[in-house]
Amino acid sequence: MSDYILDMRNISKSFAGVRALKDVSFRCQPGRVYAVVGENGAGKSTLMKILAGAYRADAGEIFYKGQRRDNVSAGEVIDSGISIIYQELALVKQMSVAENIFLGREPRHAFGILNLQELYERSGALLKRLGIRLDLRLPVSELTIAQQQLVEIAKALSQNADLIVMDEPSAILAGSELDQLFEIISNLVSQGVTIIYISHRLEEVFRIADVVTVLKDGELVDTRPIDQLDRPTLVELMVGRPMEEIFPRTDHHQGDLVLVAENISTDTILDGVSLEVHAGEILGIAGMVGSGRTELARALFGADPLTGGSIKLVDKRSAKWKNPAQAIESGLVLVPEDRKSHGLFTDLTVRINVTITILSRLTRFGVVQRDEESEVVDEAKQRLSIVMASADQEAQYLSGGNQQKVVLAKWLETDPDVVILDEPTRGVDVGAKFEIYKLMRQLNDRGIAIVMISSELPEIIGMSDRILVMRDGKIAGEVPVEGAREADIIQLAILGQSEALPA
Amino acid sequence: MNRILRMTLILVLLLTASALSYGQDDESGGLDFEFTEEQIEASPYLQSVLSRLDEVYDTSDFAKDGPYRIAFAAQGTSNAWSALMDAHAYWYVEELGEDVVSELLYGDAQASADIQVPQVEDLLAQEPDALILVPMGAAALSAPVERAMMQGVPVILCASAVETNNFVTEVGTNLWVVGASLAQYVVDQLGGEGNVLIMTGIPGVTTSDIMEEGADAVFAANPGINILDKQPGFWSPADAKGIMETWLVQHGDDIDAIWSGGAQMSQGIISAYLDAGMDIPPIGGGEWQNGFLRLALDHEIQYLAWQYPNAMITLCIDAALQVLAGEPIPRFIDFVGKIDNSDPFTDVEGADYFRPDWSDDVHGPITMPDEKLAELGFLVEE
Amino acid sequence: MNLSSALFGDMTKSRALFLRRYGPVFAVYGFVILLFVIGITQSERFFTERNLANVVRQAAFLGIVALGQMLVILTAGIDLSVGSLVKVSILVSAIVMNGESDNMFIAIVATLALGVVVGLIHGFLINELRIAPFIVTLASLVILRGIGLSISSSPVGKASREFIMFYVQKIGPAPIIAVMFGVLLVLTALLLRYTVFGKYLFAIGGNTEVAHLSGVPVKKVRYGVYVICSLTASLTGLLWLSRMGVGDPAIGDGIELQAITAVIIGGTSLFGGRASVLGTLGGVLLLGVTANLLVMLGVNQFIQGLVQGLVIVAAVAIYKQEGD
Amino acid sequence: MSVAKTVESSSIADSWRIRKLVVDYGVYMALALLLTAAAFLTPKLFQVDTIAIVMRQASQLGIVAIGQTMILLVAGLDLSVGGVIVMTSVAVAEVSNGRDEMVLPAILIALGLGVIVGLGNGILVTKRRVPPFVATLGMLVLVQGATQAYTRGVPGGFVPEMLGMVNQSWGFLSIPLVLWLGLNAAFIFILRRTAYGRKVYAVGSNIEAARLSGISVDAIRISVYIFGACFAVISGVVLTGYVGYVDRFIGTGLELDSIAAAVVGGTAFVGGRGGLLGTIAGVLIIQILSTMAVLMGLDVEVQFIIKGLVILGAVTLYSVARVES
Repeated sequence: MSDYILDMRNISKSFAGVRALKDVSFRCQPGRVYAVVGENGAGKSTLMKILAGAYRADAGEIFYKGQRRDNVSAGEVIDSGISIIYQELALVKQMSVAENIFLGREPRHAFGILNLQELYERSGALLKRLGIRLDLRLPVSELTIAQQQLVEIAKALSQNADLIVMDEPSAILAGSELDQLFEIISNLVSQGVTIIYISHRLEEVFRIADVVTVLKDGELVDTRPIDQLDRPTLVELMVGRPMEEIFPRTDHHQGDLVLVAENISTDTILDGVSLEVHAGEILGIAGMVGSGRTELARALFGADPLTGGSIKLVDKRSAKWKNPAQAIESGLVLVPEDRKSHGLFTDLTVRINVTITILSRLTRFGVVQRDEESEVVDEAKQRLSIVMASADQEAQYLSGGNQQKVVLAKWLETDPDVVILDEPTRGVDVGAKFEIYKLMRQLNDRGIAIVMISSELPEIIGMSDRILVMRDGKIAGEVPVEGAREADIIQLAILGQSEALPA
Repeated sequence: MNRILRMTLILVLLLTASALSYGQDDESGGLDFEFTEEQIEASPYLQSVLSRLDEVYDTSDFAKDGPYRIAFAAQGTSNAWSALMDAHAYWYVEELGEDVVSELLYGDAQASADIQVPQVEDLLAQEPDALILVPMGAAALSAPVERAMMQGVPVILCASAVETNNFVTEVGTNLWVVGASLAQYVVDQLGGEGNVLIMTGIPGVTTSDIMEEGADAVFAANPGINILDKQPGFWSPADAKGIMETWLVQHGDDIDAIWSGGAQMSQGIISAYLDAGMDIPPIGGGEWQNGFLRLALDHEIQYLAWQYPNAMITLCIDAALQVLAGEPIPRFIDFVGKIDNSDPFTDVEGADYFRPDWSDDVHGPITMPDEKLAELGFLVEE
Repeated sequence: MNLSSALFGDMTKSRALFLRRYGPVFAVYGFVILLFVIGITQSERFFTERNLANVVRQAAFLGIVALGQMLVILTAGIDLSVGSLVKVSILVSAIVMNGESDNMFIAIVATLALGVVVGLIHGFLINELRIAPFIVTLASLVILRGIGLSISSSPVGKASREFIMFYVQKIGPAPIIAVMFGVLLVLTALLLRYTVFGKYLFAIGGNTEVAHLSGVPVKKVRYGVYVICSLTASLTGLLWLSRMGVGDPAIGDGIELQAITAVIIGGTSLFGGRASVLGTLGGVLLLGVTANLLVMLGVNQFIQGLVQGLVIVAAVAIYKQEGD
Repeated sequence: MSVAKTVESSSIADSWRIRKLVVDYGVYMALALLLTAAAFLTPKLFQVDTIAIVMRQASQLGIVAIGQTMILLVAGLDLSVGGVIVMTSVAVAEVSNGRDEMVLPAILIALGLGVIVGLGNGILVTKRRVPPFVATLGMLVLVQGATQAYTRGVPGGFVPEMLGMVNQSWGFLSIPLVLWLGLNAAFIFILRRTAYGRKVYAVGSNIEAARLSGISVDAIRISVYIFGACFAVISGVVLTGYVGYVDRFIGTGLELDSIAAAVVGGTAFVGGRGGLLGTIAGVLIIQILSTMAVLMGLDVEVQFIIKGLVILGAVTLYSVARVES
C-alpha cells in the first residue's frame, strides 16, 4: 500500500475534560530518525502512549505496516515490533538486568518454565552488541541511571523492534553517554530500524533527526525534513514566537561569600567536597550522572546526613542545619531534580502547594490566615505567570509547565539566600526554559546565590558564573567560564584532569 | 497374700462407696426437668448426656502410680471466668501436693479453636498422664481428643463437650436443661402468656447453641408465648446493650420478659433499660457474676441465674486422679451439688451470693481461700 | 581508553547486596535457632521426634496459607479473606463428604473449586473495578464469614475414615502433611525462580505500570495469584477437616493475620516486588516454635500473650523495610 | 466548527464533572438513599429516641474513626485500636476503683498509655519502616498481652458511676454525640485551616516532596498515630461508661469498622485524599445499617453479608469515578 511503516491519522484524545491531542497525524518510513518536538503539554507523550497501546484514542486511525489496528494491548504492540523507551525508565528495579531485558517475552520451555540458559545467553549477546559490560544477574536497582537506560535500549533491541520510540532519552544522559547513545541509534538506523526521537534539546534534533514533527497544544504544527529547518525557525514553530536569545546575560558582580562547604562527605558517594558560593552568582556544577551532583545537592540541603565536614552560611541567618526544615529556616532551599515526584503534591490545591514551605509565617497560633495566604498565592501567580483557574484547583489539573512553576514558587516563597537547582530545565520546553533562565537572573539581581546542577553543557556554559566539575563524589576541577568549551568539561568529568583530549 | 487380699477389699469398698455416692448425686444434683420423648429425640446432645449419666467408664487401662503429670488445655487468660478457672487449677494442684500431681502442663488457647488444636498436640507431645480439656470447638477438638485416647492419655472434658464419644468423662452440666430452665422461668413469670425477647451468646459456640436449643424447645411448648425477636449478643455487654436499645424503641412496653444466655449480656440489657428509664421485666438468664449481682440488687431485678462455676476444674482434676487410680467413673459428672453454692438461684436469694469485696468480674462460686484471691489481685479494697 | 569502566566502575557491590537481601532471613533463622537452643536446654521433651513432628505439621497448616499470601503480597496485594475462606471450606468439604469415602473425591474437588471461584471474584474486583486488594478482601472476609454462619453455626458433616487417617500418616519420620508442605514450598520456590508466571509476580509487584507496558498480562497474572492464594486457603480447609474429622465453624478466624505476620517476618515486602520462600518458612517456624515453647516450658499463663507480642514486634522491627 | 468543538468538549467535561460529583458527594447521596429506604422499611428509625440511640452508638465508632481517618490520610493504618480500648477500660476501672473523683486522673493515665502505644506504632512505622498493617497488628498483640499480664485475667476495680452520664440523652443530644461532633469540628478545622493539617495532607500526598519542603515527616506521622491511639482511648472511656463494666470484648471489630467508615466516606487508602466529613457519613451509614438490621430482625449472617457488600459498593463507586482522573 504505502512505504510508511507507521501511519497515525487524525488522532484525538482528552483526559478529564482536558484536550490532550486534537486531529494529529503522524507517519514514518523505515530506516529513518523522526524527531517529535514541542513544548511541555504539546501532546508528544500522549501520542506515543496511544501508539504503545497504553491509552486509547478517542478518535482517529492507526495503520502499522499497512494494517489497521484498533484497541491493541501493550503486549500486542510489542509483539508487532514497536518498542518504546519511556522517559520514566520502564524497568522493574527489583528484577535482574537479564530479566528486565526479556520482561514480557521470556524465552521459555513448555508449561511456562523459563529457559534461563537462553535468557542469559541472549541478553549477554545484546549487551555485547551495545558494547557494555554488566552483571546480568544484578538487580537493576543497583545500576546507575545511565546503565539503566542502556538496559532499556537492550530491551528494545531484544524485541527485534522495527520501530523504537525514545521519549527524551537524553534528559538523563550527559556528554559521552550521549555520544554512545547516538552511535547506537545510527547503528540501528543503518539496520533499517525506524527511530522516533522525542526531545527538548534542539542540538540533538539537528544532530540525528531526518524529519522533524512539531506539536503545540495538542495540535500538529508542521512536519518538515531537517534540511528545511534551522534553529530559529524550529524554535519559532515550537514556541509560536521568535526567540533571539536563549541565555539571558546581564552584567552582574559577584557579591559577598554566603555559603561555605568544607570537606563534606556522606555515606552515599560524596568524598571530601569543598565549595564556596557568593551572593548574586550562579555556580554551575557539571558531571556525569552518578558523579555525586545530586548527592551534593541533598547533602548541602541537609536531606542526607553528613559523615564528615561542615557547611555554613556566612551571613546573619547563619545556622547549622541537620534536616531540610532547618536548612529552609537558615535560608537555603533545594529545588529537586524530579519535580513531579519530589516536589509537587498533585492531590492538593495550588494554594497548599505554594504555601507549604512558609506555613509558620502565615499562621497565627497554628491557624492559617486566609487573607495573607491568598495574597501570597496571588503574588506568586503574577510573578511566575502561573496559569490556573483558581488557587483551589488541584495541582494535578495544571499543565506540566505550570506545575513546574508552582514547585518553583513554593521554594522561592521562603525568601532564600541560596537556591540549589537540580536540573532546572530537565523536561522543560524551550519557551519555559527561557522563562526559567530569566527568573534565575532576576534572583541573582536580588542578591540570591544559585547553585545549578545540570547535564546540559550549553546551559552550564551559558548560565554559570563559575563552573565546577564533579567526578566520583569529588570536585574534579573548576573550568573558567570565559571561553569554556564543552570538551573541557567532559574531559574533567570523565578523566578527572584538564589536559586536552588526544586527537 | 494377705496384703493383696486387703488391697482388693479396700478397692471393692471404695468402688461401692463411689458408685453409691454418684447414685445419690444423680438424684439431688442437676435441675429437675421433665423431658418429652420428642425433645430427647430431636436433640443429639440430650441423648448423649442422658445416656452418659448412667454409663460408667472402665479406667483400669489408665491406672498407674503417681505422682502424675497432668495436662490442662485451658481457655486461657482471655476472660475473668477462665482466668479464675486457671487460678483454681493451680491452687488445687498445690493443695494436693507434689506427690499427687508433680506437674501441671498448661496451654492457653486464647479462647480460639485455631490455637487450641495445635496446642493440644504440643501438650500430648509431652506425654502427660492425663489431659483435661476445656474445648473451644466441639468438632475442632474431636480428633485431637480421639488421638489422645489412642495414645493412651485419658481425656477429661471440662465445661463443654466435643463431637466424638471417645473420651473418658465430661464435667459440666446439662446445658440444654439450663436453657430450658431459664425459659421455663420466663414462662412461669408470665403465667404462660406474653411477649419474649431472646438474646443468645455467640452463634457457633456449643454452649450458646445448646442453651438456645433448650430454650426454643420450652417456648415452642408454650403457645401463649410470643417471641418478638432473637439476636446474638456475642456475650458482650456492649453489643447486648446496643441491641437492647434498639429493641426498646421497637417493642417498648410490649416486652414482657427476656431470655438471656449470659450475665454479661444481662448487664447490657439492664443498662439499656436504666438509660431508657423503663421498668425492667423479668430476665431468664444471669449468673453468679459479681457485677451482674450488684446491678440486679441495686435495681431490684427479677431474674433466674444459672451457674457455671469455674471451680468445676477441681472436679476435673479429681476425675483425672480417679481415672489414673484405675477407678471406674461415670461418663458425665454434673457439678451441681458437688460444688457448694452452684445451684441456680433467683433474685430472692441473690443478696446472699453478692460479695462486696470481689471485683465486678469475679464469677462465683470460688472454692479457693480468700487469701489466694487477694494474692492474685482479684479482691477489691473497699 | 576504557569508556565503560569509567562509566560503570567496578562490580564489587555483590557482597553488600547479598547481605542486604538475605540479612533479614539470617536474622529470622538466628531467632529460630535461638528458640531451638532454649527448647533443647530447657525441656527434655522439646527435641523429640514426636514434638518436632508436631512443630512441622503445625508449620504446614500456617505455612500453606502463608505461601499463598506471600505470592499475593509479592504483587503488592494482600488477602485478608483467607481465614473466612478456610472456615467456609471446612464446612463445604465436611458437608459434601458426609463421612463417605465415595464422596471424598467430589468433596475435594468442590472445595478447591470454591477456592478458585473466590479467587476469581477477588481478581475481578481488583482488576476490573480497580478496588484496592485490602478493601476487596476485607469485604470478602466479612461476607464469607456471613456465608459460613448461614451454612451452619454448629459442627456439621463428617470426614471419611481415610480422610481422617491422612492426618496421622507419615512418610518415614515425617508427617505426610509436613511433606506436602515441603513439596509446596519447593514448588513455590521453583515457581518464583524458574517460571514466567513467577517472574511476572515480581514484575507486577515491582512496578505494575512497567510490567503492563512490557507486555506482561497483568490482569491474567493477578487472577492467577488470587486464585492460588484462595486455593491454599481451601486446601488448608481440607487439612483442617482431616485434623478434626467434623466440619467446625469455630475454626478460621484470624488465620490471615498470622499468615501475613509470618510472611512479613520472613522479609517479604508489603510494598511488593520482593519475596523469599525461605524467609516465609522462617517466619512460620518462628511463630510456630514460639507457641510450642510457651507450652513446653510452661511459661506463666499471664505473660504468654505479652511474650508473643514482643516476639512479633521484635521480629518485624529487626530490619528496615525498603520503600515508603 | 467552533460550535461543534464546544459541544464536544462540554460533554466530556460533563462526564468528568459527574464523576467528580460522585467522588465528592457520593457518600452523602448514599446516606440520603439509605435514609429514604429506611423511611419505608423501618420508620421507627426516625423517632427521637431511635435517633438518640443511633447517634450515641455512632459516636463510639465515630470517635475512633476520626483517628483512623487521619492515619489513613498519611497512608497509614491502625489495627491496634481494639487493644487500646480494652486497655483503657481496664485502666479506668483499676485506677478509679469506682470513685467518681478519680475519673479524671484515670482518664489522664489512660491517655498517657495511649500516647505510648501511638508512639510505639509511629516509631515502628517511621524509624523502622515496618508497614503500618504489621506494625499496628504487632502492637495489638503486645497491648493485649500486656493488659492480660497486668490484670492476670481479672480486671480489678469498678467503673465509676459518674461515667454513666454518657448514657443520658437530652432529645437526641447526648454527651458522646456532643463529644463526637465537637472533636470532628475541632479536627476538621485543624486539618483544613492549620499548618499541622496542611502538613498531614502533604505527607499523605507526597512524602518525599513533603520531606524536601522542610516538613518533619516522621514527626507528623508519629503524631497522627498518637492521635489515633488517643481517640481510641476517648472512645474506650465512652464505651466503658456505656457498658458500665470492664469487658474484654469491648471495642472488638472497631478497627475494621473504622477503616470501613473512612473508606466508605471517601478517604483514599493511599493517603492524601478525603477527610472527616466523609467519614461522618461513613460512620452513620454503618451504624444505621446495623440498627436497621436489628429493627428488621435480620439474621446476623445476613448482616455480615450486607456490610461487606456496602463496603464493596461504595469503593467500587469511587474507583469507577476516579478512573483516568
